[in-house]
Amino acid sequence: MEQIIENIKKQFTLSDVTTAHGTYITCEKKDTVSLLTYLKDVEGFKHLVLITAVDWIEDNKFQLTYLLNSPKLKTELGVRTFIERSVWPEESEMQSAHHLWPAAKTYQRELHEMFGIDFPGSPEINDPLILEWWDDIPPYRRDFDTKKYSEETYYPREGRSTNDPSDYMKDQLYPREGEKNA
Amino acid sequence: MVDPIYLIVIALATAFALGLFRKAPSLLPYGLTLAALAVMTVISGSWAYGILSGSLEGTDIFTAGFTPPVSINLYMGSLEAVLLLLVNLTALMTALVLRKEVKDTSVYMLMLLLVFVMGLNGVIMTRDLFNLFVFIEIVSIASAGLIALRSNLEQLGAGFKFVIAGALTSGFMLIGIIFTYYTTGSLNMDVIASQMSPALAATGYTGLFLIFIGMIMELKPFPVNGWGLDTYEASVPAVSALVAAGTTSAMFYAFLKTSYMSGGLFVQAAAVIGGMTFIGMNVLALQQDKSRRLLGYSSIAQIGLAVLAYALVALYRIENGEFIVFALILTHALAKALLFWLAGIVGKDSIHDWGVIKKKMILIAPFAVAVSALLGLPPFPSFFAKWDLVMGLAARGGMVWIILILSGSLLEAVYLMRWFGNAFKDSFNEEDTLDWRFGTVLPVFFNMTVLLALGYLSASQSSFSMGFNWILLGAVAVLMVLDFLPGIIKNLLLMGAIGYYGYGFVMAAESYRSVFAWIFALGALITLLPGFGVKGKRMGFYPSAALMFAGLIGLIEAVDFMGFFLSWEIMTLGSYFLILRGKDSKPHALSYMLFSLGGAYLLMTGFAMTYAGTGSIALGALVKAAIIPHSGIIFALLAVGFMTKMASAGLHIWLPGAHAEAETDVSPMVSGILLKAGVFGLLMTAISMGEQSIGPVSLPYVLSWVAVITALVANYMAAMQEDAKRLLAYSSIGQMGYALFGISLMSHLGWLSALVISIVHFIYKVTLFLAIGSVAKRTGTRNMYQMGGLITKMPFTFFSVLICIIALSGIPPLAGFSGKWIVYNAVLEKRWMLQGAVAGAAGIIAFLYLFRLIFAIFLGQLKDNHRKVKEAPFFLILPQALLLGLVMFFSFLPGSLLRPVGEILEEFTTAGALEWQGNMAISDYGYWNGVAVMWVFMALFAVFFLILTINGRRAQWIKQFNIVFAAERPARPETTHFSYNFFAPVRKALGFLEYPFTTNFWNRVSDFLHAVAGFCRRIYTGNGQTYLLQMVIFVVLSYMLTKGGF
Amino acid sequence: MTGTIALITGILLVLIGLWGILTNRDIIRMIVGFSLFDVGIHIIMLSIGYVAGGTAPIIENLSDIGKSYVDPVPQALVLTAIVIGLGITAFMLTYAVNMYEKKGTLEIDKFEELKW
Amino acid sequence: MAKMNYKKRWADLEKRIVVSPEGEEFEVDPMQDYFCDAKPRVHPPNKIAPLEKFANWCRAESIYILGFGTGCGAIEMRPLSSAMYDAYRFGVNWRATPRQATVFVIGGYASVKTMKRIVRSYEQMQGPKFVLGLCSCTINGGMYWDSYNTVNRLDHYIPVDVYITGCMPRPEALLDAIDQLKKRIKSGRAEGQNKYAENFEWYKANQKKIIKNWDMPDYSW
Amino acid sequence: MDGFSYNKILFAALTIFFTINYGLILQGIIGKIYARVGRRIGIRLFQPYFNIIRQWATRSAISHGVMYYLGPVFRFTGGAGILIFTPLILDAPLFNSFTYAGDVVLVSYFIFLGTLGMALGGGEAGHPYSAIAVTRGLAQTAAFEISLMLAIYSIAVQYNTISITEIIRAQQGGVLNWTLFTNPIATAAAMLAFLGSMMRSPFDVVLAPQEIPVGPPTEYQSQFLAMLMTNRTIFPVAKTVLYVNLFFGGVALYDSYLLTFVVFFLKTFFVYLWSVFVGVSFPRFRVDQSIRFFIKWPLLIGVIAVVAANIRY
Repeated sequence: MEQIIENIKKQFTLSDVTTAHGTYITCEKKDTVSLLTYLKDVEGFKHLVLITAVDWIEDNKFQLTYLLNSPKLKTELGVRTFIERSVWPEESEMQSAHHLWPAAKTYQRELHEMFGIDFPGSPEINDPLILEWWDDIPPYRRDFDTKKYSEETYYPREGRSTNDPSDYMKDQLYPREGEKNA
Repeated sequence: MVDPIYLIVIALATAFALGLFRKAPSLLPYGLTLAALAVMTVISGSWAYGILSGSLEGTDIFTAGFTPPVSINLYMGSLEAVLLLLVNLTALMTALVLRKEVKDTSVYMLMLLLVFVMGLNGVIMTRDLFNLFVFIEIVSIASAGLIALRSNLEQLGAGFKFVIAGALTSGFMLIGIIFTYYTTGSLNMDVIASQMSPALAATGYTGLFLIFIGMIMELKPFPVNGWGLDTYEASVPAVSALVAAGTTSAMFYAFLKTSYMSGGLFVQAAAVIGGMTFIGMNVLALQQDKSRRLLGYSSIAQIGLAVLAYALVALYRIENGEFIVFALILTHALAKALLFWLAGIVGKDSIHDWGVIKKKMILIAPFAVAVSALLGLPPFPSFFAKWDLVMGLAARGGMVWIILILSGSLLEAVYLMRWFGNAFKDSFNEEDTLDWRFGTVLPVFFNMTVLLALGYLSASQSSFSMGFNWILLGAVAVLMVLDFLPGIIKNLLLMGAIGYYGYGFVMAAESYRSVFAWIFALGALITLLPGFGVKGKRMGFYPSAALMFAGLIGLIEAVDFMGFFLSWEIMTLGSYFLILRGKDSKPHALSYMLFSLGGAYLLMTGFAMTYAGTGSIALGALVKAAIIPHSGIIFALLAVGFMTKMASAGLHIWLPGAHAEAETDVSPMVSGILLKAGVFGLLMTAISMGEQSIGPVSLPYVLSWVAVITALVANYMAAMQEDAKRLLAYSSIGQMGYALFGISLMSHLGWLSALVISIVHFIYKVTLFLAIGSVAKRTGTRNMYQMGGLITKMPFTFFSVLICIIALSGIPPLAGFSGKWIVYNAVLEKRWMLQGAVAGAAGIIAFLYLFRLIFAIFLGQLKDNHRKVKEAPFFLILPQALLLGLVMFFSFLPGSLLRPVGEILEEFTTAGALEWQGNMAISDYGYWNGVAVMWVFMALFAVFFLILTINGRRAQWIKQFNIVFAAERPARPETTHFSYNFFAPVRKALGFLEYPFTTNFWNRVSDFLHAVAGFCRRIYTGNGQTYLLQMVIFVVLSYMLTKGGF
Repeated sequence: MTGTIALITGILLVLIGLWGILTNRDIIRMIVGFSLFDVGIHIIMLSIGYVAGGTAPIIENLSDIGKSYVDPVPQALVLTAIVIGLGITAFMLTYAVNMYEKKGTLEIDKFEELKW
Repeated sequence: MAKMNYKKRWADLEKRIVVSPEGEEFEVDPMQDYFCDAKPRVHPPNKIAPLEKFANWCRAESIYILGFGTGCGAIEMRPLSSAMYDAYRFGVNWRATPRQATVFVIGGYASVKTMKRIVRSYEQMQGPKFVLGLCSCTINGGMYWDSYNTVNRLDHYIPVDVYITGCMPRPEALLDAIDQLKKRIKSGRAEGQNKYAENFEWYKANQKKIIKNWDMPDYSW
Repeated sequence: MDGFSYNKILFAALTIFFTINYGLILQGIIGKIYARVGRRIGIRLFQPYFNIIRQWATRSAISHGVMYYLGPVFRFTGGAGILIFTPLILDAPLFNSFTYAGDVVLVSYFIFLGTLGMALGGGEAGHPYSAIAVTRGLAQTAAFEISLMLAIYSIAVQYNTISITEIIRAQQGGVLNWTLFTNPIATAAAMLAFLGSMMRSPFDVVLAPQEIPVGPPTEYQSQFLAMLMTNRTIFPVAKTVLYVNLFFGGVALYDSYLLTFVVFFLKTFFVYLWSVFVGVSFPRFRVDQSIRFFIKWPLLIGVIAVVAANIRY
């Protein structure tokens, strides 16, 4: 694995390499697809396990993670990249990787639907995948208030107390920052 | 009476007189020529009339006032007169046709024509050997000139080959003449014939042989006739017509004269050469697709047949030989001239381009007449000639020749019918034109009329009395003439005729004939009803239908083999034209015709053998035939012949396509009615001849297995079809398998079942074909998977299909069960349980296709584009309603059908006959009360329906997509209608049944014959020198073979 | 004897003529072969009618009756046959000329437009 | 801008122009032509009380469950047919088609997409029909109480006869619920079908509020 | 072989009523047996009664069309018809109401009326599953029917009759006179065919409860299904009775009515049990497999039976 990372570093600039819970490397947005191609064709990571995204609303970034698997080495490698987080209804953009793995099409459709990240050129990218006729902020963006939405839409029964999810999450995860803000 | 010598004088004088005109053509010389030919025609015509009517006698014409042997003499007798009339008429017509050529070329052509005709006249009349040679040379020079009329490369090459071949032939002949003169001291044929003795024949053998072979080579024997074919192909069609009709007839007559002169010395050789030519040319013609060359092949083959017929007549001393030979040669001349003129009108050489003939639909009629006449179909002279020949041969033990003649005829049918089919069905280029002028068209129709008239005349000339009712054919002729009327009027006329004639006919029919008489007459009326719904003239439909029904009626009325066979052929011909009318029916109509003809020829052979064995051609002779030697073979021949019509396994491949592709109201005719002709014939054979066997093999036993396998495989195939009409067609094969099984049981119950199945099959197959036909018409497709859900759109059609499939599958309350029940009892009586079980399995497989039929079309999902489909038109529903009424009547009172039919059969055998107690039929094994079953069914049905209705009266009526679809909803009717490859699991398990054994077998036969033709015809290299070499070798070989050494 | 010689000559000529027809591809040569073939036949015809020591079959006075004379019929036939042969040969030559004009060759195996 | 084509419809449900075999062009509207759009009717109980009571008794003793796993609770239904619990002895049976089932067990959370299918299946069931709400999710959303995509209370969309709490409830709880349902049926109170028909507009409005692409007829017969 | 009289209508109705009850109880017993094989307690004995009454008492109903409506009627008519055309108990007038209408051929063809009705009704529903199931059913029927037919031919030759009454009569007078013992080969062929006709495992892919829900009647509900269920109670009984009559000596009228019914019950039950026995023991065939099975062994046995009968009698 170290050897592979050395090899990668010869050609690509990696901003971060972490091996805490599996190996994750972070590359630049423009390099991502060529890095994936390199990993698939040269280093033998033939299998795309998944593509997922994290909404770093505070940094105004989306983090994309491509999880790859090499059947030969029996190991996994995560490729991370950060892209600009747009303000809805603007969509963020990322290069599509469907030409490397056909399965990427579905993940990209999901990301488009749930996060509003567009992958120009990916097949059927503009068609709804899971949600039918969704007309709000993409639900996995953290500025979407799911509780409010649920209350407005789904007739909650009385007798439950709740917190605003974004504040609640902020308090839980960034207590000091929250104090500062407060 | 004008002296026949003037025939020659006029021609010669006019020819010389034409020399006075300028080379540039004008109307005057043409008119002069026409006038001369017309005068010659009148002279020969008056002689012919005079001699045939008995007012004149044959006369000798002596030149220069001397008698033979000193002078040359001509003879004018009946045969000469007729042939002269033929030649001169053909020449006159040809001159008419050549009107345009006259403008293009010079006056010399007219001179050549006249000289040519003069030569032909001379050839026919002369009795002097050397004079014959001179006339032959004149003919050959004149025709060589005519051949190269347009002086293009092809004509020049062909003409040169013709000239050198002719020169060689005449050289041989000349040597022969001089040798003969040396041995006999005379040149007069009559004198030589009178002197002829074995001793003289031995000494003068070489001379006589050379004359014989020379004459034979003039007739272009196989395989040394490449030059002849080239001539036919290259020359102007009109000239080819004259050559084919005039030259060959004259030469053939000359051949007869010389053969007569030599006292029949070379009859056997002539038979061999004739037979070889007939078969050889017909085989080689299979690969030919140039129409004029094809006609050449056919001409030569026909002449071969004539030579063969002459030789056989002489060899076997067949009665009425003159009629046989001359009927053949006259038919050939008239038909062939007609076809060549037609080729001139059409102006296309490839037989695939003949579709343009449809620009003038009326031209189809002469074309059909000519082709039928060439094939020896009734009612043309060649039919009677062939019949007499075959009967005579059979009576005198010439079976081999019968096989040869009939197989040759079948081969001829292959290419002629293919050609006709192409012309009738192929599309054509709108820009193509026909040479449609008075001069070109008149001869064609003239010959057609003459052929028809001769056919009528020759019927009385045949040596067999004929029990055929000409009124029927008269009706056909009337309809043909009235073809310009609107279809509805013609339909009324035809129905009126059938109704009027049929009433007496049905009443007059006796015994089991009456059953079929009912089917045919009633069927005709009912299947003609839909015709009222068709707008327009429907040219050709009504004459064809009338022809078919005339044949069917004739079958019932026939009292002897000839009447039967003639009706059989007429029926075949009529149905062929009907089937050919279908949209894509070209190949299927062809295979129908070929199988029918093959079957008919088997019948003919069987009849001939019966005649040979019993000396009678009455249909009753079949009873006597049961005890003569070879009776087993007779039975087998007749059975296979009839089974071809019933489409039993192995002989069925024509049926699915033919029935499926036919028009909506033609399918019920050919399926519901026509097939019964085969049942009728076979039942007649079985009842008359009883159980027969060849060696240790019992024929009915073999038939029973063929029958049940037919039923099984056909039903299986029906279940695998996507095309609804094909499904019904296969179903017909299966049902005919049951009928065959019934007949093969050879017992009262077996025959009863066969008759009952025939009746009910007639009813429900007509209904089904009408119903499915109307669905196909409304939806514009025959593929079942493209239909579906039509029950709401065509409720009546659905109802009639429902009733019919219940009847067809034999489910009890309806009429179909009676057949099944009787078969069961008959099987037990005969103890053929294994066959019975296979038949039963076939019956259950029948459910498969019946369910598919009704489900895929009427149930399931209605398609988008069928949402506005209307119910079938009234005139398609009316016959269905009538027939359904009949089904219901027979279902409520099964005894009303079974009792009279059973009584009919008690005439032949009473063993195992049903006993009736009230409404209960009791057999040796079981019992059945159809009325009780019906009432029980109705009572139960009513009660349960009532219960359901009281209980479920609040039911919400919903639409087609309101189905439970795993919590989803269907997308489109197309994807929701389960119909394509419906019985996939069955196919997976029993797919081996689908292997096209039969189709492959017949395909291989066809491929083999075509390959042989393709290979063998390479002997016609096109090189004149090779042809000469072949001729020399042919002469030498023939000499060695006839003499047995040098 | 004379008759036999004539007969043999005639047969030989016929065979030579046939040989010539069958072995030469040139149309003109074939026609020449035909002429030989024809002449041979004519000689055969004459030889058939020849009577040894016979005179011409012309009866001028009664004394000629009873003399043996050659058969006049073959001679008459030969005259006709010669005429016809001439006609045919002329016809063939016409064809040859025409064919040469159209195709520019006289080889018989070049004229195979029509076959099969 | 957002490029998502959110309001995309299923092309097969759009109106379309077809050509008849005669060449005539006409429009086919699948929603009108292929689906029955009648409203449900109220089916009052039999006026003869003993008969109705007898019928209810039979209905209670013969429970045909629609074998349709809508959520994770469906897994709890399978053991019922095993030898351990053997629900057959209480007259319970499973049918694979709504047409022949009488009891609909909603097995847990119902997302919007599932809800659409639940409504459809429920409407396709015949007769007096009963609904069992299994798990907390059917009651108040359970652990999905604030989800953007899961309904919180089932009885706003279809009438429910018996709720079973728990996450997950054990098969015994389900058996007990069936027992409760039997009692309810026998007492003649389980008229969910008629309630649905009577309050059809209200139910439909609720359903349509969450199912935004309502591409089916109002009542799926 | 009597003619018609009006009390026969009553007899026929009673026959049907009796058979419905008997069929329901039989269903309960069979269900119980199935459960015990699976070590379950199983349904209550009277569960089929609840089911069928519940189904008849359904309040709402839908109809897909005329044929859909008439399908169950055809089906039930077919089932009831077989029942009253077949002698249930020899010489008992009550159970021989319309046996004078026909013989075994009539009965074996009348079966198809029900099949056709079901197929047409299911077909009009427009559901592809119905059609798929019907094709399977017809294909399988075509396969097993041939060996049944051979067996019937064999015993027809043996007894020289195809009248069911006569066949039963010929088997009276002791257990060893049963066709089972006099013609065991034919019985073997017929009993294999019986497996196919009962639509139980391994030949139950026609119904395929989960894959194509319950086969042809997948769209049936309410009273329509109720009618089909009623038919399903009498149809197996009718078929079983036919087999008992042909191969197991039928049921004669004993002096004691009780004994007669006990014999009737035992015979039909054990013949029925044969299919249950096979059904609980074997997994399912695909359709093509079952066709191949039927055209192999049962067919061979049937042919042997016919040939043997032909030689012997």
